[in-house]
Amino acid sequence: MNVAIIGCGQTNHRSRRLDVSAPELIDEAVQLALSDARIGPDGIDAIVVGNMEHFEGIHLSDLWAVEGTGGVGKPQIKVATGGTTGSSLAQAAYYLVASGFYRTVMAVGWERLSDSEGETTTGIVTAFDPIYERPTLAGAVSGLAILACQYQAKFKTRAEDAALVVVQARENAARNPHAHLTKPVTVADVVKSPLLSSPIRYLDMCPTSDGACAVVFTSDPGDRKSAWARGVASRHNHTYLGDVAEGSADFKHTLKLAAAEAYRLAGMSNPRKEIDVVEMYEPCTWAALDWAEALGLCGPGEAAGLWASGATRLDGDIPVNPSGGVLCTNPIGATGLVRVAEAAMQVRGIAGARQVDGVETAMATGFGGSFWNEVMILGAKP
Amino acid sequence: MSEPIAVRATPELHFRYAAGRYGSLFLRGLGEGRILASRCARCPRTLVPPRVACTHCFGKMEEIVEVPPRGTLLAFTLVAFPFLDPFTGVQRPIPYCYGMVQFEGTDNTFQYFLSEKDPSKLRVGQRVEAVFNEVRKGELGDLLHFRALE
Amino acid sequence: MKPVSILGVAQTKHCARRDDANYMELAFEVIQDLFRKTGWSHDRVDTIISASSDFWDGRTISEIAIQDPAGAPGKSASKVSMDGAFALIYAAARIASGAFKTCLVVAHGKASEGEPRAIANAGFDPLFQRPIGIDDHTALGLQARRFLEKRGMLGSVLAEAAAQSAAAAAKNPNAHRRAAKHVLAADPLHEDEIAPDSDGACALLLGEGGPVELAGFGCATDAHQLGERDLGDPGVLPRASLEAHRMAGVREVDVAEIHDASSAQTLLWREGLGLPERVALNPSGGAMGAQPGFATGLVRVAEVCERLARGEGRTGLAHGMTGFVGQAHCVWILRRRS
Amino acid sequence: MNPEQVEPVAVEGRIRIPYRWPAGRAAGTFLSLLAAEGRLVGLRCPTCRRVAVPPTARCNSCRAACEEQVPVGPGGSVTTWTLSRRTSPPQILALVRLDGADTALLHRLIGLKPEDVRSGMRVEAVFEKDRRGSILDLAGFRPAPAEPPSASAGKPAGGAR
Repeated sequence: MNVAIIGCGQTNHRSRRLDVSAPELIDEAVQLALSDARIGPDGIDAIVVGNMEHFEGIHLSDLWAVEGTGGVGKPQIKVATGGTTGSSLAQAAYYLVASGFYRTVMAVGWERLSDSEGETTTGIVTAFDPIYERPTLAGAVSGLAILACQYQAKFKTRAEDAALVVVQARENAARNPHAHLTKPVTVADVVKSPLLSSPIRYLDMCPTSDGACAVVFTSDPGDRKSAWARGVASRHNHTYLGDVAEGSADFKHTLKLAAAEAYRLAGMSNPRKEIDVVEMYEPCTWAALDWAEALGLCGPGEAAGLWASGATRLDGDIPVNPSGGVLCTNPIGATGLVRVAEAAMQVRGIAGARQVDGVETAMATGFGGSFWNEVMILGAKP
Repeated sequence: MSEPIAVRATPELHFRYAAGRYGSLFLRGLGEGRILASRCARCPRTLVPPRVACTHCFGKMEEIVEVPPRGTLLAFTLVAFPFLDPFTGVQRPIPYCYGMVQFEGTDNTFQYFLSEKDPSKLRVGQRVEAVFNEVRKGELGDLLHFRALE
Repeated sequence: MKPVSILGVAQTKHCARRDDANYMELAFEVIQDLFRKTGWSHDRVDTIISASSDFWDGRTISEIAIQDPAGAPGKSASKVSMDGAFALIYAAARIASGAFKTCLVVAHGKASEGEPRAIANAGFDPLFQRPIGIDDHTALGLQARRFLEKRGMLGSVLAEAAAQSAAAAAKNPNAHRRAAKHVLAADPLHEDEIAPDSDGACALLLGEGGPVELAGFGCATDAHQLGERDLGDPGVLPRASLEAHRMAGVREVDVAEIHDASSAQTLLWREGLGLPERVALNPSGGAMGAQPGFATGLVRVAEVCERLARGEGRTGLAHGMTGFVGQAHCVWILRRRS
Repeated sequence: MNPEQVEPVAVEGRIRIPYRWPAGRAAGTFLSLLAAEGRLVGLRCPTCRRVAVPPTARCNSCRAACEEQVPVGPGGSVTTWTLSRRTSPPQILALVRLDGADTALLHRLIGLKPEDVRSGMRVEAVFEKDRRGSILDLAGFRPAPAEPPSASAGKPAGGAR
């Protein structure tokens, strides 16, 4: 069964939203999605929800969240897979509709990273093996620093090259009212910003945000503006971080596999030409370079040149993250779903000041866990 | 009212993480100053720490072997930012370096501390060796760090 | 729904403490047992759906621990952070969508590694309920009292139901053997009237052409605040049950396995499911016989499946639950293929 | 070396993270009035007229936004109760339906022995002197002599549907 996205809602993501409770934050995104989809709460047959419990310290967070999702009396299924939570929600909603189990499913992701008072890294450390990995790991920052170290060693990439990614991201974020960080930065700002975990500096890394996102998937869109799911794929990875790069000798193996599968499902032979815009889950600048290559946007070691050429800009020939991406906005449980929502808005032509001209096909990615990846390709036609 | 009402708490949850049989063997090995790996003869794969499931065929790793306490540094980082350690609830001492080390004769990498604190003195491909504590208790901390051999 | 069937099931023996197995080894044990029983192997599995809890496992992204034993690397996998009975909905959807032919479903729980009551307390909203010091057991106590008083029943019915479950569990080699006493735990519930905290895992393989098919399911969530519900009623369970029966086109089942976290729930959920006396309820002992965290509901599905496959009835019902005193219910109807 | 023969070990660990949970609009209204004025309010749904305590920003039944404040309590009735033995001495936990509310509030009963508790009994709120904007600004509920003001008191909430 073909599946379309007909409504997207997201909060204006900020560093802290002390004015609302978690259910109230969720409700903001849900109301916007319902209104965008032009349906009432009764039009939703099932809800998939997700966030990461240790970031807010709330076990079974789906159960309190019903006050915001509107899940009382409905089927509500919680999917929580770390950084991929949002993209996993989109995929779960897709399969629940594609199966014919439900006609219309709403995916709702949220995170209030300010609830752990800036100590998101503490929660992320606990994602890894309690005996072998937690003593050394410094959350996503150091995990990605290991990737950056390998990438830098392989291609002799300079910090200035990686910095271009966030410089462009901030330019785009300034056009996006939902974005968290919108202040322009320069290459000099980035390379002079405080060192977090070498070679990653403060401005190389995504922020921690409070925010929620809701997306409505249906098999029966009627005359609504729709973005159709054309390629849905996910590839997982090993238990221990020390095994992740084994064999493939890099950290982008699962993204390559997931993208190849999504391209195959979407019937694409030349994704670089056939995809009009990419919403990539880039938690840090270095990862964006590595993963643009995994997606086939350029050859190995060519990503810095791709950014420097302007090709990834809003008016370039392969725009990456017109929304500003994860580097500007990161409410973790929502982040992957925001990628899907932004890609859908591009296809539906309603992305406002960040709209890319003439989008027929958009790709959203999700990253999480032990370097696993998810991809969803959306098109204007089924 | 100056700031919206919020409820604060610092819950502390205690766990007894089972090391499992393979992990228990590894920790006991560290106590004896030895690095133990599991081996799948079919694939073949030799992996540290030892574990029940092979990363290639996902079948049972039948064999436990000792590997030399030396290897190659394949990636590293200097952690320089402050954060709360979930184990202690207080800030983890920084800065520190850790890296991914491929032990000789193994197919994967093992993540652990490096003695070097200056990342400019480290390079990918460098030879390193494991340094053990003199007093050992059969726990991960028996392994002090890796130090550069060159 | 498109035909999705169960190709095989496996579960560990459930017990109070499995120090000999970490999560990876526990999952490995149950998955290898599943393959041994079905003759399958990892290379014939298309996708994996797991169910586990970050709080129970003391691990954010708890499914990372089972990636390798589940054969997930290089494949599409996902995790439902609810009881395995709910995860089964997603697993079945992956097959019914046509995208995958076989799905490995695996759920695990180890109560012994954490502090179940403190973890349960963290599952209540942090503004109104959590500060009061409530946990899963005291919530069960509130429910049991309201149930008894609403029906004018004596506490002895709780003991009788618990004794029946214990007698059934005594015949189940996988049940958690425990020496629970008849002492008050969360009034009016006694220790032996509350389901145990167990370590264990369950796995099953979904695909096409197995002996037992998933005929229908229903699922519903209730309000979160305990005081928004009448705890003496089965809440949204009848809604979930009705939907499952409707989808399956089944009016009555031959056997039922339910997640009863207390002996009051054994009675209350039976009522909510509208099960007549002739239906064998929890022949395994139910959750009162073993309650391995998020695997509990999947064990119910496995138990029903095995009975139907053996010819003990043609249709069966399996029930899973997440949240406290039944905030979310999931009901499956299984049917033996003739 | 055989893993089957090794004595298994477990490693002690913990997860300790500080949290701050904002009360937001609905709960914030309740908690700020409780703290500042020692009074209890619910929010009434404009559509189904249901008064929820604790209040929610949106009605769980009909999803209408709830803003109308309705005074509730300080008297109420116990709909069910239990004893929590995690503390010493044990605490009596109860669901209390405050007068004027359609849902019940989870709290503690104080000033009485477990053997004296009855479902349906009348209780009244006891406020802490030093209040900080927490549900624990309510010390709990103690027995109240007064008769129920209406015949419906003592019945539990009807559920959200």
